Amino acid sequence: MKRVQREIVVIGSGPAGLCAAIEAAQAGAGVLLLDENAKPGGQLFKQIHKFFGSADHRAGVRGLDIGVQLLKQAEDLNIEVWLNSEACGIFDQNSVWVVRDKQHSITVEAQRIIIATGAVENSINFPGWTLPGVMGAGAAQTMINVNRVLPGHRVLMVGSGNVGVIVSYQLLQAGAQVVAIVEAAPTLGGYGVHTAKVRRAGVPFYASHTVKEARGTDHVKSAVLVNLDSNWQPIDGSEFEVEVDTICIATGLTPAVELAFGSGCTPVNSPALGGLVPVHDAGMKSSNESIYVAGDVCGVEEASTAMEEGRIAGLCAAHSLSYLDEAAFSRRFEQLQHNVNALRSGMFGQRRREAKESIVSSYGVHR
Amino acid sequence: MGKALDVVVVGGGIIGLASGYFLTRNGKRVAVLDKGGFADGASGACDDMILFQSKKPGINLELTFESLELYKRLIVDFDDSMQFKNLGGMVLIENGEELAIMEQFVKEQRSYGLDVELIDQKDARKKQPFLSDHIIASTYSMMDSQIDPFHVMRAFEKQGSALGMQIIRRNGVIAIERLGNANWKVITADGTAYEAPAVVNAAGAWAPSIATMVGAVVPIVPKRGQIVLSERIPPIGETNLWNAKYLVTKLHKGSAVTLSAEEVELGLSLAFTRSAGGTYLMGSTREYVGYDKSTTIAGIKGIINLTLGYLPKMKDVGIVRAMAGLRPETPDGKMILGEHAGLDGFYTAAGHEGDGIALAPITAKLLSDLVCGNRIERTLDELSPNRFGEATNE
Amino acid sequence: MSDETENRDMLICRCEEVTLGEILDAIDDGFVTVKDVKRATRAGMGLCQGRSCSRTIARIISQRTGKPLDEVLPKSYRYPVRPEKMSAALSEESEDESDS
Amino acid sequence: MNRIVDHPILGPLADAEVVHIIVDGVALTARKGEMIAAALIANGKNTFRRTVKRDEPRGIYCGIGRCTDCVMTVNGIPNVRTCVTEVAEGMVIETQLGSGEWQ
Repeated sequence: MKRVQREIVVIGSGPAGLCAAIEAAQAGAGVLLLDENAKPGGQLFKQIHKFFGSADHRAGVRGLDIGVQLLKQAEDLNIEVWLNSEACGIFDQNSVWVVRDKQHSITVEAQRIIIATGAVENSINFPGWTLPGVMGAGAAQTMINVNRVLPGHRVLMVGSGNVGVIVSYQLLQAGAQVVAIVEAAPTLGGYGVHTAKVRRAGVPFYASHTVKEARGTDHVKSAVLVNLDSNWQPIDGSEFEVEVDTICIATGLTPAVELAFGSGCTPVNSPALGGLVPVHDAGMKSSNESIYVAGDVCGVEEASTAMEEGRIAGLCAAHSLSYLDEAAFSRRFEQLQHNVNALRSGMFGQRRREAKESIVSSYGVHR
Repeated sequence: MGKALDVVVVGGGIIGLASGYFLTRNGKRVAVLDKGGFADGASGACDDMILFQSKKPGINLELTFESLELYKRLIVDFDDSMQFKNLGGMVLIENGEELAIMEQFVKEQRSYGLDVELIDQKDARKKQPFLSDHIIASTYSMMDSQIDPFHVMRAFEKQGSALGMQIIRRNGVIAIERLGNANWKVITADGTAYEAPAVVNAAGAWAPSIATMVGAVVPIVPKRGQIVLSERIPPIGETNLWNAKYLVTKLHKGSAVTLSAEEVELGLSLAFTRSAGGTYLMGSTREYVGYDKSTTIAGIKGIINLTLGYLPKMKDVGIVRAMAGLRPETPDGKMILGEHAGLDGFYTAAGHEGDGIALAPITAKLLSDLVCGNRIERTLDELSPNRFGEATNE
Repeated sequence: MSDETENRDMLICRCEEVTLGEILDAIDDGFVTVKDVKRATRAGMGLCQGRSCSRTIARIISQRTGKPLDEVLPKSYRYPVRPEKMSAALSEESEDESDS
Repeated sequence: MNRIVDHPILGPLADAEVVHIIVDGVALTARKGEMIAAALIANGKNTFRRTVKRDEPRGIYCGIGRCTDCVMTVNGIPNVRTCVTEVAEGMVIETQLGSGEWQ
């Protein structure tokens, strides 16, 4: 197979991958950015809502606009980008098997690899969950915001976390009707600002509810919802049916860890961050000297934290190839650490910050 | 430590579970210990074959006949087909030299009772429409069969447990001591000890390290085999396929048939077999890399290159996975089965190289007869662990 | 997740169509990790190689046996991470297509 | 039609070159550059395949090329992930039955 050499290969051009590539290129390193999709940007181009947080986290700017800005930065730095390129495996710690356009294979020998492969949606199971019309909330979001196609007209949203309420609002914007949002927990999950928008649009929320069954022969026709008691067991007789043609499942994300673990990066279980993640140090280096990780792959958080982790990984990967003198590196490293810590504030943020701190502090043990 | 035991079987792959089942059926109280999960060793990283055609006439071929008969009886006893199938096998011949050597080999096999014949290109293509044009002829035998290793192991486990067999997983053996009362004491990682008059070393590629715990020598070397799995597709032709090239270079050291550099370096030969799940297992390599079970780009590419050479139409079929297993190889290509001299009650049943699935039932039956002191018609000297003389760990 | 015992016929592994009942039986037979359950039932051996069902299976095992999740995971992580056509795995990229 | 012709944030749908595809023998139109799954859903087709064991209908599920539930037979080749494969002029797309037909 054809072999080429690169200094730093970034796998995944979502918020983490894009920022890692930009940061590494700014430090002077040669960067190759890979993405299996036809367009870069990953989830950014699905996030048409406004981000919020501190100003330098581009609060008030929509995800897709951030994506456009980052792509421009990447072009200005003439970072080499291979789209429609799937990284199928990492062999002998640094050889990346890439299949381009699903037709050609090429091995890229990288001195450093930054894995930024994001996360995948969780499933919940109920009779009929495999019917056409039942899909991940992310799938529906991709359909409406990227492909400009409505997956259905009467939608049941399962899960009231940020993804559930944001995608519900975007479904409304796209012209669909959101019949209800069910949440198994007694309290709703998402940030108040998103929940309020959806409530104002007249969408009913059903806390302590879940889907008992989806009905339909070739496609979803209706969903039977059921009330859950205090220890999450269905209450007989509380079932009621809603006419829907689409059921979106928004019950959390799991880090997409196959590339990292397939190449031997040590796993650690971190429930607050979505399950098994590759162990890493504060500089986002995995248990493997030449492999860095950033973004949802090493802990499900938000696009903004993914961007900061991407920058840290890009900076440290470049520095490990002796780019940037010590002073410039540590000044930038401190600043990025500050940024990412600032993002992990508030009730949800605190739990994630503690989870990250325990991973980083256990880094020595796991090596 | 649980109730008293008669036999401790070290190793929970297909050989260990089969041995445990046969011993339990013969009334022995048995515990099977495995350091890993279910089928973590070679038994979970191999194809399904009960293969006759690759075997030189001799004890391996004879034992395969007997093993096939045992499987058929077990299928009735267990009322479980274990996905047994009899699709037959073809060894593909590419040139005149191979044909000459295979003609001789087929004659020998037939004299040994194997129902195998040579068929021409037209018949070969009828049985396998995906064949490349350059295949000039093939062998064909309806004897070659297959059974799903996972079903077999699950059946031995279920049936054995029903008769009282214990299975302890994820708890490796760290030491084996000889007690005053001539029992063996097997100590595991979590500190539990299992005591019994007999210990069976069925640890496959790891059998040497178990043997050294009692000062015995088992000259088994791990030989890595990489396998590439296709997506599930409808059946491609009737039979499973192998290439004659590799076999010929084994049979005739000086033959004019030559292997490519890649084939030599990776020990590449074609094995194209359909799994119980409807996927095709494509292999395989033969690499001496110690206990490293990772796959390599060279291995995966080599296997795909080789397969497309024989079956060009497979180019549009997707691969979903590559895996590797460690074949336990012995110096003379025969398993090690028997009691070690000077170590009463310490047996080894390992070293099946690529034939562990095929030979599991007959190995287990003979091992069980040995431990129980039952009469065995055939002589097992050829398989004895003591056949290697004062083998030293060179 | 509705009550487990009642939905034995519900699918858990979408690719290989393995039901909750088959998975629960395997767990009760002593197959108590995601890899064990995969080998005993084929759940996770399909086209997506367990991406859709491994997490659910881990949760079912954990609920059924009381084992913590990290004892039940990880699944096995083998390459390629996407199904690739055999022709794609082989065909070299020609000189001109890729740059330096 | 399920196309979002106008959108409060994304604005009007830009016109795109039309691509003709044949789906189970029926000629349909799609937009150049869009994914097969999007084109089919836009044309009101949600069942992409029927499963091997239970012959049950399946359509899009993860939408990002990972769960492989949306596979169909495209130009005679089964198991093509339609949510991450772009349409092309004259593409022949068939609902896949079981593990598909291999000529």
